[in-house]
Amino acid sequence: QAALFRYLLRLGDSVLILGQRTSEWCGHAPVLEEEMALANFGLDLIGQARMLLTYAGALEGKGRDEDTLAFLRYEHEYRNVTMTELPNGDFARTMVRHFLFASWMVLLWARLQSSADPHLAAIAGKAVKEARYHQRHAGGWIVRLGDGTALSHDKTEAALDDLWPYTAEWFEGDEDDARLAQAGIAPHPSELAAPWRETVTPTLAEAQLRIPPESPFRSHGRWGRHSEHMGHLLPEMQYLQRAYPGGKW
Amino acid sequence: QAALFRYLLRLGDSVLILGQRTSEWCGHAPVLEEEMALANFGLDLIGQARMLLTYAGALEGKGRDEDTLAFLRYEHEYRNVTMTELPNGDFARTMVRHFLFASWMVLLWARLQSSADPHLAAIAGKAVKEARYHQRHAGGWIVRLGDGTALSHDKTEAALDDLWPYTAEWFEGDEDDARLAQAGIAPHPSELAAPWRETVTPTLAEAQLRIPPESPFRSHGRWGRHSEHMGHLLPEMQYLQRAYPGGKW
Amino acid sequence: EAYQREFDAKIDRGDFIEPKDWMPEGYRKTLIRQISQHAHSEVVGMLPEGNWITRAPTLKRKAILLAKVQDEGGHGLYLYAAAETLGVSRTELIEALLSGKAKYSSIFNYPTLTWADVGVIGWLVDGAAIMNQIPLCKCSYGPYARAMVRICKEESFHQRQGYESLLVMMREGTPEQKAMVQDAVNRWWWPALMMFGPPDSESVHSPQSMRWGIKRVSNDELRQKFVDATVPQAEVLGVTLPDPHLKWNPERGHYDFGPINWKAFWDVINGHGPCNRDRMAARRRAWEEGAWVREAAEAYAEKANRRATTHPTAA
Amino acid sequence: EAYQREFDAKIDRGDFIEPKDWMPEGYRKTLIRQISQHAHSEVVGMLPEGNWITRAPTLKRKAILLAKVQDEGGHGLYLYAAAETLGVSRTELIEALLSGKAKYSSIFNYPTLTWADVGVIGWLVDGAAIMNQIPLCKCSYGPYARAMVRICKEESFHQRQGYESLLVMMREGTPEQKAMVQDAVNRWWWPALMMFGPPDSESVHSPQSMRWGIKRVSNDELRQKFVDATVPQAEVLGVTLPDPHLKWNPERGHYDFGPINWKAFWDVINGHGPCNRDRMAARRRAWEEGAWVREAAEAYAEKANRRATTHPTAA
Repeated sequence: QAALFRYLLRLGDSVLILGQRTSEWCGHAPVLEEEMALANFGLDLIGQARMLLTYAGALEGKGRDEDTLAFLRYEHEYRNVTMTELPNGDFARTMVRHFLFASWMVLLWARLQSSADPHLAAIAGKAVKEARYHQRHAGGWIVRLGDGTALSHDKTEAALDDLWPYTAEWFEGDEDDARLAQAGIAPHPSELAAPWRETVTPTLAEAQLRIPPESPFRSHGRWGRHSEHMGHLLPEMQYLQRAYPGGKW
Repeated sequence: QAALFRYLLRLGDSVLILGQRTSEWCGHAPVLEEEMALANFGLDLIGQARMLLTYAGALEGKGRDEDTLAFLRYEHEYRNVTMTELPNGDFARTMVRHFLFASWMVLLWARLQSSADPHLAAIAGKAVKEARYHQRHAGGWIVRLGDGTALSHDKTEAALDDLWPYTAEWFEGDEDDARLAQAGIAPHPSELAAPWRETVTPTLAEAQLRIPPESPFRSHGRWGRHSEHMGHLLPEMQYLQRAYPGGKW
Repeated sequence: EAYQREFDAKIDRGDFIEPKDWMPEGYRKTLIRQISQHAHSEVVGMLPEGNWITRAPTLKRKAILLAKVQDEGGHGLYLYAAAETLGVSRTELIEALLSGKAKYSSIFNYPTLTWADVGVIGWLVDGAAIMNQIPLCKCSYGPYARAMVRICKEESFHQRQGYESLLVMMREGTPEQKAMVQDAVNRWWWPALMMFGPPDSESVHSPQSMRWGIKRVSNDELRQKFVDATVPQAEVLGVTLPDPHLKWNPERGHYDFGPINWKAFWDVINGHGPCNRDRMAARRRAWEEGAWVREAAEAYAEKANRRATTHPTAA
Repeated sequence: EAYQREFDAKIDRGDFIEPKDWMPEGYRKTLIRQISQHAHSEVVGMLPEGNWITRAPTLKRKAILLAKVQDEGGHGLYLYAAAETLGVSRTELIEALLSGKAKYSSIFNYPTLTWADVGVIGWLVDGAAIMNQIPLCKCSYGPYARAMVRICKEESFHQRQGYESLLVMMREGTPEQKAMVQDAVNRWWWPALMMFGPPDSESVHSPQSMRWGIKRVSNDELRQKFVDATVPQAEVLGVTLPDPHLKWNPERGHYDFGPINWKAFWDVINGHGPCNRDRMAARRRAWEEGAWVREAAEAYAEKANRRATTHPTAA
């Protein structure tokens, strides 16, 4: 199904790009324990990307494997949600992003565990545990930072203000989503909007953070229309594959 | 002459890479007049790069033009002096770099105006005027910042400490330099060491800046052994050429 | 009073109002708003284009783009200077921009996603800007009109270079390059049409601006002129403009075109476009991170001043 | 006194000294220096490798590298914990590193210029580190020895993965890839040999460290073992080690190798290597920019503590 292929790209590219951003923290974290936590997040996300993109390539049946898909597409062919490609910013911004994203993925993976597509369900079974850990770890930091010092609070509130508008994209559906929902392969994205809101609200409240108001802003990464940030991320990620075509690694 | 080809790359790559770094300032300068000054520097440097690389490609006689050379070599084939590839840092660092580099280039271009190679001499005739302007403009800023506020002084002193060790590379010579000096094509780099020191010292003194002590540190960009910074600059610069092979622009 | 009559007479005669002339407060304020908004646009406009300098695909294109943003900086300087003749400082104007009070052309709230966007901006955005600006060369306020003459000349050059780069890609480029150009056109066409502002029926400032000789031609008229000029250019390029309703109307003698999504227009004006927050954040960061530089320059100037007054023979 | 005799006896018997045991001040200080230096090396060592994660050429390699730096972080944690058993805090140790008082393995002052450097670091640098560390598994200080056992196991895995990535490039790769590997070997070989420290004749700390059971094998012995083990590996890979004097000596039963440039070694130790300043600047920046995070965590912990004591039934 072309719709499932695009859906796998949406998930696979999202975790790929977020994994890529996360790995930029290496060597720059505030404490050694967080160096390891962030490397661990990156490893989990890249692992999920590998499973999803490998499956997507197999489904497409044109001989593209995980690396052909990860490294050799043009920007408009990536379907990651825009939030994943934004620069890391500071530690608060990084943790806010991981918390919001992982909270969504926990719900999504949990639903996908009962996908009519057994392969996707199997991937979900693995990924949901990892997403839960990310949500817990990042959520712990949100609270510490939101309810820490005035400075950490301000940084975390600013991060939430900046990132929140990018979440609306996650819960919109198109024809693909209607078809996949009908086939029992994936839940319609809109079904997760309220549960996600319920999931994140207590932690944000505990962190003394104000939930930003709704906004007409919409990002469109999952349809291949990205932000200006994607165009700087991809050259670095793709460079060796493009500079050494046919290379074996 | 292979030595002249390598020499043209040393000059051409240096101005290319410095032009590339300078153009990163676009949209981020402290005042509008400096936006324009930095864009102007970038334009001059890229213009010099075009002349030098075009000549180098013609001399090599293998069909490589300015763009093949600028965009399709591997890192170890670039011969820019290492200082040019370092990140811009803050405005002080940027201006210190431009001052130190332009002061060297003024002396070098002035000597190259009487090169036995008429093409190189012609390029030098154009470039020396531009380098003088860069030296003057950047020198003005060094003084303003070095003798401005305590904060600006500290930033400028720190920049000078960081960048100074990278200048030693400029005045070392190898077999190529010996041959080119003998042929009257280019001065031996070591001949410019003392004049350069004399040129920069008054401005640095007026700026209340302490000249850093000599150090055993040596950079080796002109021999193709760069810093870790080059590996991040090139993917961005080369991306479109590598991602759209055969493209016409 | 007498001043007002003289002012009105100048406008009616088509004479310029100069900085030293008396002018109604509303006229002065409107011009400050419009000129500074124009200046802010030049400055903010350096961001979407500056985004591609480091990735320009050839040295020639890199140089062209550097020259373009340098020109835009110069335009900003002329315009801030023109605004300053009306009794406001550049710092005040910049602070109004950074606080969100002052606006800039909404077209710069869209992202440049591919290299083709750079050429399309030259073709369509500079094209629309020129169409907006040519009438301003006859604007009643002298400094603004003269700035517009210089700016239009340079911007025509930029528009041709942008168009030329698209022509190269469409005529000699690979299929991927052609697709890139078409995709950029698809994304920039409607925002370019919105550059002429809301329909005349809804345009708040227009009537008074017309009376004052600041605005000479209506939004809809300029928009129509732009469409009429651009459709043939698109045909030469071989790109399709993303409007199924676009069609030559022999009775009107103009191209008919489809409805503009005004809700999207107002969303972007009101801060919810793709890049509004990023643009403002970038400008604020540049200004704040540059504070120590400006302070140093001031401190140095004071020191130099004091030295000059205490040691008048020193350099 | 009696404590000293008991201590010496333990050393001679090959028993472990544990945190609760008495130990000479010199022994304690030497171990703090050595263990913390080892910890700092793991942390600083994440920089040259971390430099290539975003540019790893395949997802598998990206994952392997992420896992490697994660392990290195873990090694740092074990080692800081081992050092803390000797009565020093991690913060003190980090501040010693950032002030320049404490050292880290000088091998990390070299830049990773190509992807092949990553594999060569695994092969040669981890290889040399393992050779240095295996004897430390029998170090007299228990916590250090036990940390070494865990670290050696993981580092052996890393070394194999690094070597394997080079094997793929040399056996299946393009000519450009093979050249990349050879170039990386040319740059890392001599620095790897320097990882064993100065020649025995010039090694300041060694005699006392041997007496204390901290050091078990001499620098030159370990260096020779490393060369002997590595030359055949290079032959399998098909790379040339950049030493024209490298040659099997049947009389000695070892490989002869050329003179090491000890001036270059000391220059790097003394801060003048290619990356010394950059490495320290990166670590300082990370620490300083993370201060507000650590302060927030402390502030939150205090608040949570107060809440727990005032409302013992609250969560």
